[in-house]
Amino acid sequence: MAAGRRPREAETTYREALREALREALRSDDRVFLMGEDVGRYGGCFGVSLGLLEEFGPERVRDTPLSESAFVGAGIGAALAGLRPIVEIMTVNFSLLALDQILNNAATLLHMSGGQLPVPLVIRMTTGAGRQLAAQHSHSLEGWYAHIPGIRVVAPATIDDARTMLAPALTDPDPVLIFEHGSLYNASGELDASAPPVGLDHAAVRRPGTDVSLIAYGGSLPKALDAADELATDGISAEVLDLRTLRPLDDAAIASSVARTHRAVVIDEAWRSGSLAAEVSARIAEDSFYELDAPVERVCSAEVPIPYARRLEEAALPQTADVVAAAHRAVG
Amino acid sequence: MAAGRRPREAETTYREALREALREALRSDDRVFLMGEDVGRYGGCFGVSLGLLEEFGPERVRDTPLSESAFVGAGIGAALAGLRPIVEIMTVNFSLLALDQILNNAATLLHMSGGQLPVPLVIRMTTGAGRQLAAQHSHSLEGWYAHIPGIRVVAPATIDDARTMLAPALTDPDPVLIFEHGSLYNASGELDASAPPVGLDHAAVRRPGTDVSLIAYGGSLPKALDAADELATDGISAEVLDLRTLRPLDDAAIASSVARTHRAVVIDEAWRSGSLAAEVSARIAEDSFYELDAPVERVCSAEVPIPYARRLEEAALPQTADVVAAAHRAVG
Amino acid sequence: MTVARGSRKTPSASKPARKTASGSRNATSVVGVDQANARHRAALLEAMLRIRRFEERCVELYSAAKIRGFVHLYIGEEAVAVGVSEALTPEDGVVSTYREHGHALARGIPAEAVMAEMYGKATGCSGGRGGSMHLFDASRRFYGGNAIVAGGIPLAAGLALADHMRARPHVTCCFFGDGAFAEGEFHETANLAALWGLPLLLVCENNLYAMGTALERHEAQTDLAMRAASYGMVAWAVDGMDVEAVESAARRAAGAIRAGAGPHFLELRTYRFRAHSMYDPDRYRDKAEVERWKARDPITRLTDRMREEGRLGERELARLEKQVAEEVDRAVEAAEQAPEEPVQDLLRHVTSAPPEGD
Amino acid sequence: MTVARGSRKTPSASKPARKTASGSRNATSVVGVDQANARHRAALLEAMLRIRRFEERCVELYSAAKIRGFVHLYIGEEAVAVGVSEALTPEDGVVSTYREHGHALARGIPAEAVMAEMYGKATGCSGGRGGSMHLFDASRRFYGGNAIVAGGIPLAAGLALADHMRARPHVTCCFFGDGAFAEGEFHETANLAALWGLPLLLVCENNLYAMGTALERHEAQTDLAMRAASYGMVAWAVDGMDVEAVESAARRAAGAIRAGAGPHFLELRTYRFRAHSMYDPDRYRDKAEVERWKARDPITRLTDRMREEGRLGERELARLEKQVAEEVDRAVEAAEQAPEEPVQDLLRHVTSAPPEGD
Ligand SMILES: Cc1ncc(C[n+]2csc(CCOP(=O)(O)OP(=O)(O)O)c2C)c(N)n1
Ligand SMILES: Cc1ncc(C[n+]2csc(CCOP(=O)(O)OP(=O)(O)O)c2C)c(N)n1
Ligand SMILES: [Mg+2]
Ligand SMILES: [Mg+2]
Repeated sequence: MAAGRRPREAETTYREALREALREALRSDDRVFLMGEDVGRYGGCFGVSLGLLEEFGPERVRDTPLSESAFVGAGIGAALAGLRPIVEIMTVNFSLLALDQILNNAATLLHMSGGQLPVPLVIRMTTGAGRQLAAQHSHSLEGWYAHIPGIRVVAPATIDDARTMLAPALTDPDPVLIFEHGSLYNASGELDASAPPVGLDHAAVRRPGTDVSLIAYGGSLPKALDAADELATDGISAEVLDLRTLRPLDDAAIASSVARTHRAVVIDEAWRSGSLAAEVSARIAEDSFYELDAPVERVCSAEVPIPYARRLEEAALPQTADVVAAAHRAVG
Repeated sequence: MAAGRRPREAETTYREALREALREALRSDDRVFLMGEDVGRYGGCFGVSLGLLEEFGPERVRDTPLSESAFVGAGIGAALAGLRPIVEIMTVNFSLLALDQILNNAATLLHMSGGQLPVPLVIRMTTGAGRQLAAQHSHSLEGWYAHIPGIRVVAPATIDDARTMLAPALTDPDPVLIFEHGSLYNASGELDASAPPVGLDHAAVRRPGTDVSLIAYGGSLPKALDAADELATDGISAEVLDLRTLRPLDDAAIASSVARTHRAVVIDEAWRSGSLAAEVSARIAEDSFYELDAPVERVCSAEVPIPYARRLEEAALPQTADVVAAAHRAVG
Repeated sequence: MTVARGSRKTPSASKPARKTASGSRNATSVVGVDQANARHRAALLEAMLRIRRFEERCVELYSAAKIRGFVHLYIGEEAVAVGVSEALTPEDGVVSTYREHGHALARGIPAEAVMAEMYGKATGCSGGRGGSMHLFDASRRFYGGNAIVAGGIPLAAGLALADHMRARPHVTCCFFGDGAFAEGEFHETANLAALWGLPLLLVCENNLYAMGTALERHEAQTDLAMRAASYGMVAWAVDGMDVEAVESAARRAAGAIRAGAGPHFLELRTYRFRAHSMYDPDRYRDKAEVERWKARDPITRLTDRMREEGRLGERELARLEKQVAEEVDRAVEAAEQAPEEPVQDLLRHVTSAPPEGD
Repeated sequence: MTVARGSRKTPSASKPARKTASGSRNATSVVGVDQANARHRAALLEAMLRIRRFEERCVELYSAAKIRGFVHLYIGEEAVAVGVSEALTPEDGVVSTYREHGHALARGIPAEAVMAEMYGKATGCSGGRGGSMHLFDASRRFYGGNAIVAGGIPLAAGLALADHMRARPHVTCCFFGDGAFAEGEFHETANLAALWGLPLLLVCENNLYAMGTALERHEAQTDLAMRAASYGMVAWAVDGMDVEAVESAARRAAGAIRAGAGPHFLELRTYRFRAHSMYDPDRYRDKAEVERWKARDPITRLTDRMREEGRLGERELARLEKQVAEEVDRAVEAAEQAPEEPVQDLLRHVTSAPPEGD
């Protein structure tokens, strides 16, 4: 596309952006196929893959039995054999049943084989709480996955990232896990078709600021942005950093944001203890010790199985007001 | 026992101490039973339960098929129904296959049922690396379990703790996970039968010091103690804190140690990113911000699937020399 | 261990049912078999109606945003919950799925407690923490309400193991779907239960779909009873649209289990009339197929049978409908009025110890 | 889909084996069936001897602390690896367990590369990172070496799926034990493979024990072939101590799979003569039982058969033994001399990108 000519922007949803990315991948590379529970006839439990079965047929948009371990393992095997599987696990909650395959095979085969067996596999799953789905359907376990050497973990939080992160994930010779927060599917906005994709290596400053860094990802990004709006009315200039890639973390981006603001609030929907936010907080305190003017604040979920009742659930999850309060504490 | 009369101390191994604790539990409460792969005829894959089948019979020392999810789930059900199961998962590596049961049932039923369904279950498993068992058999995932609200996670690191932590774990109305580091089974020492058990709530200062806190648990405790010896010859007085309980963490003990030393090194055999050490480091930097004279140091495993080759494995795991070096960095 | 091949036939009732859905026991010598039977059928009908009307109201309440989260309706499958529950005693245990309103109500949990739970109220049977997918009642040994497909099955084996080890003559009944059959946890538990001879009643509600995936697209061998029998346990396929057939099979199985015959497996051939959940646009099923199954509505089937035999008057039916409607009304009203769990109690029940600061 | 009941009989060979263990193909028209057969048997014998002598040396080396970690010997089970591998082409895939020296050697991975791996040397077939439990050779489509029981089974289905989707006429062969049969992953994969008709050869090495737990104490139904057949796949039980019976069954199965008949299951009835691992004091087995099985040693069995038929002279046997011994000697020598992977390469191969600082 000639420079200077800006394509017309279309209003689109996060869901549609994901679907478009899948469609493009299926169209452009016949080694790519999508596999998971109800990705075909049903159209995906959150409607992401609607219409893809009709376009690509049941071999390439492949419904599976309820057998998370088997079909994730099968994805690993198919990747070893030269295909480019995109495996959908309906939600992170069910991914525990496939965790052995992910940790002990997908993440490990390359190293364990002395470099002989790369696993070019993409696994997508929905994560997060906020829709009153109660304790077993509200996990935010991407921090666990980010603990595992050998895989890359990404969390598109914007329409653009939903549209553009799949392609590089498929090009990556190693396993990439994509976490889609359930609250984002209906988010809509303009897809900036001219913007160069940011790739999978870097965090992104979503809003620059000088007084405090709000560090978030996935479903927490909108809350961080809202908090920044609110803080602005209090005269506090908050920078919002979207981590985007949870493993490997973009240390340089984190450090340089903290170097600008000297204060950090990390927002993460996981339970506080042992969260990804703990890692981010620890890194900041370890690497930017002399930059910090206040203790790092973490805004995480309360340490409780997420309850069904609306008000209890709201109280359990990080809210914009909690971010604002934490930022105020940090700024002092 | 009358005060002042000190019982004869016996030299015993960590393995024997665990076995004695199991024997006592099985003898004193007929609701207690032990269940897992090869706990009976084989005597336990690490020999911990040797002889118990003969003493208590196959109903109470119950060999299971290779079905981690089923027998852990069955332990949860049996606990709900009034028994006091001790489920052994051979090693933490296989516990992933039962993680759904642990997270979504054991840890969650009490809350999800509004307090109706406590799960008085004990799960024991071996953890850790260091015996050239390679990538799939060398995990240190206790940090993941310490992320889960609703369960208690403990890691006996001494002969005394091996002997005394089971009883309170069985009294706890909620699930308790006991992690036994594979390198400790043959450790031997004198069992101090007169020492009051420390229970499951508190960390323990294993060696007092003033210059730096070495915070460790499980299989890393011996390394921390060795490091403290070495540091002493360099004129550095290191305090060694044994976390003992990984969830809930003993925040007061951590903070008071750091308040004494103003410097901390956290030792953890898990991969660094997202380790339990990250949580400890983050808490120290958040809660003891104004006490700290230097960034918290973490000594963790390299972020690599643990390799088989001896020298590579040694290089991947935290070693005493690494602890010493980190302490020197902290002390400055 | 006897291995019965899963045949398409329903095992015939070994003797007239003696315990009614309402829980009362009638001595046949006093009131006569016929009358007892009639009363029993009325109770079965009432129990099915209660579930049906309760859930129809749930649909309205969901639209009105009074109920949220995931809600899975049981409409069409009522004969299974009601028939099986008839075979259980209060001392037996029950483990269920996320599609468990029917199981909960048939187990005797009051509609009020269930409705309040769906409202997320403090008076709900899980204190508002569980919602539609997580109904519990320890006093009735109703262990939920599990939203991980097949996740409740190992748990049920453990409940059965405890009874087995304590030589208690109880059955643990575990409901799950055809989709759950493909999960490793089913397999592991089936083997364990058969190996150890556990008093476990595995009740597979084969409604031909796992969400949008038809049975023949998720199971290589669609004769599930046959597959279960291969573990060395007794297994029958039963018409799950006929409450009396279900009851009779469940009684036979429960009786055998109590007598020490080890786990039994029932495949209940049934159908859900509604979509998988409130979010499901139900695109994957043929409308004609749905209609064919609706023609086998278990409630109509029972009322027709009762009418044919002159055992159900329109007046009695109207009375039952009214009674059930009032019950549901009361449940809704109570749920509306009920207090919410205070937010400051958020951390209660995470562990048995009171939360810090209490 | 044909469902063959697992009978105790070995399916008879459909035609004389034509590909020898050494990989050369003899045209029957040129050398005659008898001679080809004799040569083939010698090759089978050699392949089994190689495994046996290799592992015997491993025992010594373990005592000498040259080899560390967990080591699981295959001694006694050689007929399985050798017989099955005969039925495979170089384009086929193989997935194995932690007890895989036999599979690796039978697949043609040089003893040197395997021994170096057990030494943890850079020249090992996994660059020293895997050890005994994790042998790999991508060039031979040997996908390991999996130490999570049943963990390799889903992977094998995926390899087969890729061939299926690409219409490549290959078989993926997956070895696993009787203990793995109880794991959920076996069940999930068996269903998936049968449902999708994948070109998968499931080879269950039923050595009657999962570590210290005897088959009848971990499986409710000990007829594993029958259980596998219940998924709707062809399944046979085969004498796993008879290399020719194994080969013939594997050939038949592989042929059918290549012809599109979907997954096949072989239950190989075999026995390990040694303890589960180097740490196992082997307290759970009756010595007499071990002796009974040793009397069926697959190597003795084949040599006896060859001798009876006058097809094996003592000279030839000595020659084979010498050749194998030298091969093992060379492997040990090479492993001793081989360089270690440099410690500064620790972080290589964690991802495909070079580690930071490179
Ligand atoms: C382990 C797991 N995987 C996926 C899901 C999402 N899910 C919920 S219900 C369902 C279908 C289950 O079908 P079936 O077992 O037949 O029960 P039914 O809904 O038909 O009653 C699926 C896929 C889940 N809850 N748990
Ligand atoms: C999931 C899992 N559980 C437990 C173990 C420990 N373990 C290693 S081998 C083994 C026995 C396996 O028996 P089987 O499948 O029959 O194979 P065999 O060793 O007899 O060849 C066990 C329990 C493991 N490696 N993985
Ligand atoms: Mg169903
Ligand atoms: Mg075995």
